[in-house]
Amino acid sequence: MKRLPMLAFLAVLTLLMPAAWADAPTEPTLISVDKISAGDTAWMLTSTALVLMMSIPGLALFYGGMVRKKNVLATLMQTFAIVCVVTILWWLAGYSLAFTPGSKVLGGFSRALFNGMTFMHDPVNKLSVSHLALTIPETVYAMFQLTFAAITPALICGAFADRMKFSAMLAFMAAWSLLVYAPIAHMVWEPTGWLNIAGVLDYAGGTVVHINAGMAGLASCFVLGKRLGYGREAMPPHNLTLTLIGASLLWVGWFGFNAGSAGAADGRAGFAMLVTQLATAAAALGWMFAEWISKGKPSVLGIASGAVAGLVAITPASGFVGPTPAVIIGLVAGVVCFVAATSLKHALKYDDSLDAFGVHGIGGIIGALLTGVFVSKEISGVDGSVWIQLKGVAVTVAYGFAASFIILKIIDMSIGLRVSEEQEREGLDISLHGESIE
Amino acid sequence: MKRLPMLAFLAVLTLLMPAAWADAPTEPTLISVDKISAGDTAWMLTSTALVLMMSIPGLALFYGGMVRKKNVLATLMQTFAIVCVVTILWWLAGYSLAFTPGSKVLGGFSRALFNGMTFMHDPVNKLSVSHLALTIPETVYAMFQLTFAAITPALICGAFADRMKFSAMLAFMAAWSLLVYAPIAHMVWEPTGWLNIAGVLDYAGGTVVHINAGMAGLASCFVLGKRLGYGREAMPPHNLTLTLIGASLLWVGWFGFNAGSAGAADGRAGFAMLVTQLATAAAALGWMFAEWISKGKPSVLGIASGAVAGLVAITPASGFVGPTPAVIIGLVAGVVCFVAATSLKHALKYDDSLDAFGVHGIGGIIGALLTGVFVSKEISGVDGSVWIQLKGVAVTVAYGFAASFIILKIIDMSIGLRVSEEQEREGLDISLHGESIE
Amino acid sequence: MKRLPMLAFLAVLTLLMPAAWADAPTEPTLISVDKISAGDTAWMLTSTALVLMMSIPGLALFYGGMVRKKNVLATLMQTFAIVCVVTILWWLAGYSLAFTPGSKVLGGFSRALFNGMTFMHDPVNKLSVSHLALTIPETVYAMFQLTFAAITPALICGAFADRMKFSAMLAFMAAWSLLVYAPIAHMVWEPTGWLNIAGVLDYAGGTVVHINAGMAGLASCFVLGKRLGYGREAMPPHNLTLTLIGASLLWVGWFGFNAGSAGAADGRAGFAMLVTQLATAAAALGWMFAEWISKGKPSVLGIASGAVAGLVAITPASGFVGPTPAVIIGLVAGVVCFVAATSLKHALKYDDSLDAFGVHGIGGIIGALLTGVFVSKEISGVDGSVWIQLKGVAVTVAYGFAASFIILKIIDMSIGLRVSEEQEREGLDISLHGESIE
Amino acid sequence: MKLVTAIIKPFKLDEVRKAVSDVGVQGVTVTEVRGFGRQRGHTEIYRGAEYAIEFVPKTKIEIAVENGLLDQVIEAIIKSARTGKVGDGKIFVFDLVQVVRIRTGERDASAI
Amino acid sequence: MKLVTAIIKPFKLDEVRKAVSDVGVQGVTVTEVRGFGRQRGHTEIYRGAEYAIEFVPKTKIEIAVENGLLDQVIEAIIKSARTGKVGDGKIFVFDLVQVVRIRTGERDASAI
Amino acid sequence: MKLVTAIIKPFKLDEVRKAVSDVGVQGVTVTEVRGFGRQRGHTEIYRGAEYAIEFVPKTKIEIAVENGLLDQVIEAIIKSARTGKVGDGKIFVFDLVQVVRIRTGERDASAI
Ligand SMILES: Nc1ncnc2c1ncn2[C@@H]1O[C@H](COP(=O)(O)OP(=O)(O)O)[C@@H](O)[C@H]1O
Ligand SMILES: Nc1ncnc2c1ncn2[C@@H]1O[C@H](COP(=O)(O)OP(=O)(O)O)[C@@H](O)[C@H]1O
Ligand SMILES: Nc1ncnc2c1ncn2[C@@H]1O[C@H](COP(=O)(O)OP(=O)(O)O)[C@@H](O)[C@H]1O
Repeated sequence: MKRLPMLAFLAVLTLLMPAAWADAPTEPTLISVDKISAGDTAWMLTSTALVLMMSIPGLALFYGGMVRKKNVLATLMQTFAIVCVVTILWWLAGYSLAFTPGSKVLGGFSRALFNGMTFMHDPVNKLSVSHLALTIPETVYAMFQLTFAAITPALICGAFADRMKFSAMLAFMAAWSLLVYAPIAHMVWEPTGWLNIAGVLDYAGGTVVHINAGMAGLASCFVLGKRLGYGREAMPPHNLTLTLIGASLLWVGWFGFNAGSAGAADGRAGFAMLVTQLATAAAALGWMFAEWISKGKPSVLGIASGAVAGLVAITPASGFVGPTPAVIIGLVAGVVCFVAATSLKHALKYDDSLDAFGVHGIGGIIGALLTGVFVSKEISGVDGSVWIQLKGVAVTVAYGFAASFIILKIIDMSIGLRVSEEQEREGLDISLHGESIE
Repeated sequence: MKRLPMLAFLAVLTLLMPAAWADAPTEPTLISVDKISAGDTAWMLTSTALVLMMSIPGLALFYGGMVRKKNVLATLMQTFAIVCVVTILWWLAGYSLAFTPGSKVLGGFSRALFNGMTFMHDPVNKLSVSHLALTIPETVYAMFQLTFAAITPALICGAFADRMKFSAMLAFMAAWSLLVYAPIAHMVWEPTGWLNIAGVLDYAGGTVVHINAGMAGLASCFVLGKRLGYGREAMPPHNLTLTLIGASLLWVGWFGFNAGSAGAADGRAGFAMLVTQLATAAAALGWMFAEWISKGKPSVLGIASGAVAGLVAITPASGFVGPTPAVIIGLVAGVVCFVAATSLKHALKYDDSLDAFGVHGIGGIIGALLTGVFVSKEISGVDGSVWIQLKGVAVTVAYGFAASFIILKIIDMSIGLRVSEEQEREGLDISLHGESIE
Repeated sequence: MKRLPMLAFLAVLTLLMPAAWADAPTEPTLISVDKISAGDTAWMLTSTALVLMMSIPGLALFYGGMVRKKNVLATLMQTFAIVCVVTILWWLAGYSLAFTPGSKVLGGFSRALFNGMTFMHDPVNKLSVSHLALTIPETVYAMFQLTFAAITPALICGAFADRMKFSAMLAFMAAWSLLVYAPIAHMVWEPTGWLNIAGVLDYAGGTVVHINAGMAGLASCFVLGKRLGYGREAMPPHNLTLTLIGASLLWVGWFGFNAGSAGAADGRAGFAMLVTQLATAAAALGWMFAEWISKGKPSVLGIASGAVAGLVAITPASGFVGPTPAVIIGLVAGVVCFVAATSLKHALKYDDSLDAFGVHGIGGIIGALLTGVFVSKEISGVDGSVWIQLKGVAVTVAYGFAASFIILKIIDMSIGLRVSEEQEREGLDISLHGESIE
Repeated sequence: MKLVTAIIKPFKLDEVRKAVSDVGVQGVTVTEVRGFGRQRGHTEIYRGAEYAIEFVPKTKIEIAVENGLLDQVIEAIIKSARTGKVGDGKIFVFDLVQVVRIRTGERDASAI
Repeated sequence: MKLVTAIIKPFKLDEVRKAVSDVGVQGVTVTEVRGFGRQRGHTEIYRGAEYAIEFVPKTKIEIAVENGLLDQVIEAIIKSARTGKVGDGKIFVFDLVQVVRIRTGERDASAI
Repeated sequence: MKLVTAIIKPFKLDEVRKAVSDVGVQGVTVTEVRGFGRQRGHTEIYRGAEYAIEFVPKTKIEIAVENGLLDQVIEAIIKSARTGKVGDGKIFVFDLVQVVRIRTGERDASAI
C-alpha cells in the first residue's frame, strides 16, 4: 500500500486544492489543520483500534486455545508482551527507520522518539502529516503502522509455542523488530525503498507482515527443534473456543488492517473491505471442505485456520483486485494452506507447532504472487506482474529466514533459547510465570 | 430503514448540491468520487465491522455458552460457517436479489457477482453507489448489508441447538438465505418492494431480521422435535461466561446495526444509538426484576437475555422514536420475552432450545407494532400506523414460517435433518467435528 | 477534556464559519444540521461503542477472571447490571446534572429525560448540540458521556468482590452515580464547574473517573471488611485467560475513552491515542520488570495490571502531553502501582480484593499530578500546574471517600451490605444468582 | 459392611441414584473417571495430527452398605445402569473394616 | 496396613492435611468428588427450567497407614474436618493387602 | 481377585496402559487426582500474595485382576511408571469380594 493510495489522495486532493499542492511532499511535513480530513482521520483512528484488537486479544486467543492447558497463559503473555516491547521500540527508532526516506534499504533517525511529530494548537493550527497519508495527522499514521509492527512478530510465536524461554523471546522479538521488520517495511512501502521502486505490490502487508513472520517462524522451529514428546504424546488443542474467538476477532480486526491501508475512508477502502470478506469466506470453506473430503469431518480448527489463511492471502491484493479474483485467491489459499499445515509439515518433520509458517508463510506467498496475476488497473491505477512480485517474495523469504536464523543462533549461544525439560513438562504457565488456570 | 434515510440524505444533499441532484436515482449508479462523504463512509465501514462482530464471536458465544459442554464447538461452528456461506451467496446473487429494483417481491440479477460494482481510479474518479445510500461507496453498502444477511440465519440456530446435522444445517441456511431472507429484505427495504410501498416501517430489521429468524426457528423446532432427554435430563448452560461475553458484544455491535442503518454519521444515527442504549438497559432490567420477583433470584442468563430482547425490540423503531418511548419499548420487551421464554415455551411444550423464537420472534413482533405506536414524525419525517405494521408482521410471520417449514421438510426427506441418537448422546463436538474442549 | 477541545473546535470553526459563530454557546443549543461534521460524528459514535466495550465485556472479564470460580458469574453480573442501571439514571437526570450549566457544583434539570434533545427532520433540519462538542449531535455526546458514567461505578466492584449483596450493590451504585459521579463530573468538566474554572486539567477522566472510583473502592473495603478466610485460605484467580481478554479490550476501548475525549477526529485525538499507547506499554513493562526483579517471575496478572495502571495514569494527561512524557508517566505508574497492589495493601491489611484503589486510585493520582508537570501548551493551548492539579485531587479524594463511606453505611444499616457466611462460602454464583459454570 | 463401587455410563447416573435410593441407600459418592475396556474411544484430528482418544468418560459411584442390603443394591445398579451395549461398566465390591460419621463420631452401621 | 478414605467438605482440605501430617502421615491422595446424602443440594433455574442439583461438591482424601497409626489418623480427621453441620462426611477404612513404592520398589511398611 | 490401584505421574499414563495391556489386562479405570508426599509442589504469586500449591497433579489407575495376574501387573506398572525421581508414586492392592459385569450380569473372574 502506502505509495499508491498516496497517489490516490493526491489525485483526489488536486481536484479540491490549490495547484501548489500538486507536487507532493516526500517526507513528513507540517500542514495546516484544515487540510486534515475528519472522515479519513475517523476511519484511521478506528482502524488502529481494530488492528490492535487483532493482536490483543485476537491473536493471543487464536494461539492460546491451540496449546495445551499448561501453556495457555504463557502463550497469551507472549503476544501481550510483544505489543508492549514493540510499542517502545517504535517510539525509539522503529517508525523512523521504516517510514522516513533515508536510503533504499532503511530510513533515517529523523523521527526517532517521534521527534518533530507535532500538533500546534490554535492560533498556529498546524500539524505534521506523513508523506504517505496526507489527510490524517502523522500521529494517527504512526499509530496505525505501530499496530502492524506489533502484530507481525507476535505471529511468529505460533511456530515455537510451548518451548521458548520468555527472556529469550523478548530479546529475539526486540532484535527482529528493528533488524528485520523495519528494513523490509521500508523497502516495500516507503517510496524510496528499492522494492517499492521496483514496483512490488503489497497493499496491506502480505510480504512485509506475513511472509516475513512465516519465514522467521520456520527458522525458529529449525533452531529450537521439536516439542518434548512431539509425535509420541497427544497434544490436542485444549480449548478451541478461545481459538474461534481469536479467529473471529482477527477477521473483524482485519477490516482495519486491509481497508485501513487505504489511509482514507474512500472507494479504495470499500473495495479492500469487500474483497477481504470474500476471500476469507472462500478460504474458510475451501479448507473446511478439503478437510471434510480428505479426513471425513469438517473441524472448527479447520474452518478457523482457513479463514486466517484467506485473510493472509488477500492482504497484499486487497486494494488491487475485484470480487471474483478475491474469491479465487481465497479458495486457492484455503486448500493449499490446508495441505501445507496437514501434510507438508508432517512430511518434512519440523514442528511448526501452530503453523505460523504453514498459514502465514505459505498464505502470504500465494497472495503476493496472485496479486500480480489479478491486479486491476481500474481499481488501483497501477499495473503489476508476477515476476516483480516474485522478486519481492524472494527477497523477503531469503532475508527473513536468514536474518531470523542468525539472531536466534546468537541468542541461543548467549542466554539460551529453550526452557529446561522439567519446565517444559510442568508447563510454561507455572514454570515461567508462576500462574495456572483452573 | 433505507428508504427514509435515503430521503434524509437527499434532503441534506439538496441543500449542498446542484439542483440536478434533486431527483434521486432508483437503482445503483455511478457518481463522481467527490460526492462521497468520508465521514459517512468512515462510520459505515465501522458499522460493518461492528455487525460482523455481532455474529462472530458475539452470537456464536451467546449461544455457545448456553449449550452443554459436549456441544459448544459445534454451536460455535454453526455461526462461523453460516457467515462464510452467506458471504459467498451474497456475492453470487443475494445482494442483487435483495437490493436491485426488480419486481415488487424480488430484485433482479443485475448485481450478481457484484457485477458493475466499480471504483474507477484516477483520472476517471467515479464509483458506484447504491440508490439506498448515496454518500458512501456501493461496496460499503453491500458489505454492510452482507453482515445483516449473515447474522439473520445464524440467529435461527438457537432453536435447533444440539441436534441438527452440520450438512443439513448448511443446506438449510443456504436455501433460506436466498428464498426467505432476500425476498423479505426486498419487500420491506427496497423502494420497489410492496411492503415498503405500503409504508411498513422497519428501521434496522425488526421484521426482516428478527421476526423472520424467529419464525424459521419455530418451524425448525417443530420439524426436528425435542432434544433427547428434554424435560427428563438436566441441560444447564455449561458456561454462562461465554454467554455474557456474547451478549455484551451483541450490545456493542448493535450500535453498528441500528446507528449504522442511518447509512450516515448524522443526527439520525445519533438518535438510533441513544434509543438503542435506553431500550436495551430497560429490557435487561425488566427481565431481571420480573425473574427476581417470580423466581426469587436475578440471573446472569436473565439479564443477558433481557438485553438481547431489548436490542431486538428497538431495532425496527430505532430511527423513528424518541428516548421515552424507547424505554417503554424496552420494558415491555423485557417482561413479555421473559414470559415467552420461561412459561409460554414450557406450556406449549416445544423445544426452542435457546429461545430463538421466544426472544427474536416475540421481541421482533413487539418492536414492529410499537414502532407504529411511537413513531415520531419530527425525528423520522414519516408517519406510521399499527395497522400497516401489523400487515408487515403478518406477511413475515406467515411467509417466514411456511417457507422455512417446507425447506426443512424437503431436506429432512432428502439428506435427513437430525443426527443419530448415539451422536446426540456423545455430543456434536466429537461426533460431527472430531474435536472436544478440555 | 471538554472545555479545551471546545475551544479547539471553535478555533477551527471560526476559520471556517461566519463570524457570528465566534461567540460560543454556554449550554445545549439548536443548530442547523449542516454545521455537524460527519467525520467527527463518525469517530464519536465509534468511541462510544469502544467505551461501552470497555465495560462489557472488558472490565467484567478483567475482574471475573481474578475471582474464585464460584464467584465469576456474580462478578460479571455486577458490571453488566451497573451499565443498565446507570443508563436509566443518565436518562432520568444524570446527564442533566453533570452537563448543563446549573451551579458551580451541580447542573440543572433542564435535560432530565433528555428533554429538549432533538433532531428535527427535513425540512427544518436542525438538531441540538452540547456546548461542549459543537460539531456532533447532542445525542452522540450524551451517549459518549453515558459510557463514562457507566464504567466508573463498575470499577469500584473490584474492591468488594466476593462479598456484597447484589441488591445492596445496585442501591449503592445508583446513589453513587447521582450523588458522587455527577457532581464531580460537573465540577471538573462543565465550564461552570468550580474546579474547571480553577483550571484543573483532566482530559479524559483521571480525576472524575479513576480517583473517584478508587476512593469509593477504598471506602467499601473498609466498610465491608475482608473476605472470609482472607490471608488464611488460598484465593488465586481462577482463570487469568479472562483477565487478559479483559485487559486487552480495556486497552483497545481506551482509545475511544482518551482519543474520543477530543470530541472530534482531529490532531488532538491523534495525539491522545499515541500517548495512550506509549504510556500503557511503558507501564505494563514497568510492572512486569519490577515484579520479575522482586518476585523472580514476570506474571500475566502483572503485565495486565501494569497496562491498566498505565491507561489510568495517562487518562488525565492524554490530550495535554507529548510522547516522551507519556513514557515517563507510564513507567512511574507501572512501578508505583505495583508497589501499591503488592506491598502497601498487605502492609495496611485492608482487602482491596482486585485492587480497585491500588490501580485506579493510585494510578489516577499519579496521572493527575504528572499532568501538571508535563502539560504542553503547544499541544493543548493551555497551561497547568501541579498545585492546581493537587487541588483537584484533594477535592476528589476527600469527597469521593467521604460520600461513598456515608452511602455505604446507610445501606448497611438499612438493607445490609454483606452476604451471609454460608452464601459467601457456597459462592455468590449459586447463592445469589442460582447459576454456576462447569 | 461392604463398599459397592460401580463404573457406569455418565448419562445413567440419575437413574442409578434413584434406583439405589429406592432400595434404601441414603448416601452415594460420585467421581468422574475415564475408562479403558472393550468399548473403544474415538479419534480426534487436529490439522492432520490424529489422536486416538482411548479412554471413554465414565462415572464411578461408591456406596457403603450393610451386608444385608448388598444384593439388593447390586441388583438395583445392574437394572438401572444396563443398556445392553458394550461399556455398561462394572461393579466391584470391597470389605469395609470401619465406617465413621465425622459429624457425630458414630461408627459402622449407624454411621452409614 | 489400612487405607483410610475420608469424604470431607472441600474448604476443610488444608486443615485436615495439616492435622494428619501432625500425627505423622507423609502422603495423601486427594480427589474431587460429588456427594449425595443427608445434606441437600440446591436448585438452578435457567429460563424457567428448574434443575435440582442433588449432588454437593466434596473432597475425598485417601491415606495409607500402618495399623499402629490408624486410630490417631481417624481422630485427627474427625477433629479437623468437623463443623457439626450436616454434610461433614464419612470415613471409610479398608484393608491394604500390599503397598509398593514405584520409585524404589520398596514394599509395604517401608513403602508408605 | 484383587484391585490394583496405582498413583502415577500423569504423563506416564499411556506407557503404563500399554504395559498392563501387554500382560493381558483388558480394562482400566483412570481418575485425575492430586497428591501430597515427598515431592513438593510449587508456589504461585498473585499481586504479592504467595500461595504454596502443596498438591501435585497425579493420575490414579485402578485395575481389577485375577490373583494369577497380580504380580505381573505390579511389575508392569513399576517398570513403565518409574522415572527414578521422587514422586513416581505408589501401588496399593486390595481384596475384591465380588465383581459384576453390568451388561451381562456375569460375576467375578468372567466379569473382569
Ligand atoms: N479390569 C478392570 N479394572 C478396572 N476397571 C475396568 C476393568 N474392566 C473394565 N473396567 C471399567 O469398566 C468400563 C466398561 O468396561 P468395558 O469393557 O468397556 O465394557 P463392559 O463393561 O460392557 O465389559 C471400562 O471403561 C473401565 O472403566
Ligand atoms: N452410604 C454412603 N456411601 C458412600 N458415600 C456416602 C454414604 N453416605 C454419605 N456419603 C458421603 O458422605 C457425604 C456426607 O454425608 P451426609 O449424609 O450428607 O452428611 P453426614 O456425613 O453429616 O451424615 C455425602 O455427600 C456422600 O458423599
Ligand atoms: N501414605 C499415602 N497415602 C496415600 N497416598 C500416598 C501416600 N504416600 C504417597 N501417596 C501418593 O503418592 C504420590 C507420590 O508420593 P511421593 O512421596 O511424592 O513420592 P514417592 O512415591 O517417590 O515416594 C503422592 O503424591 C501421593 O499422591
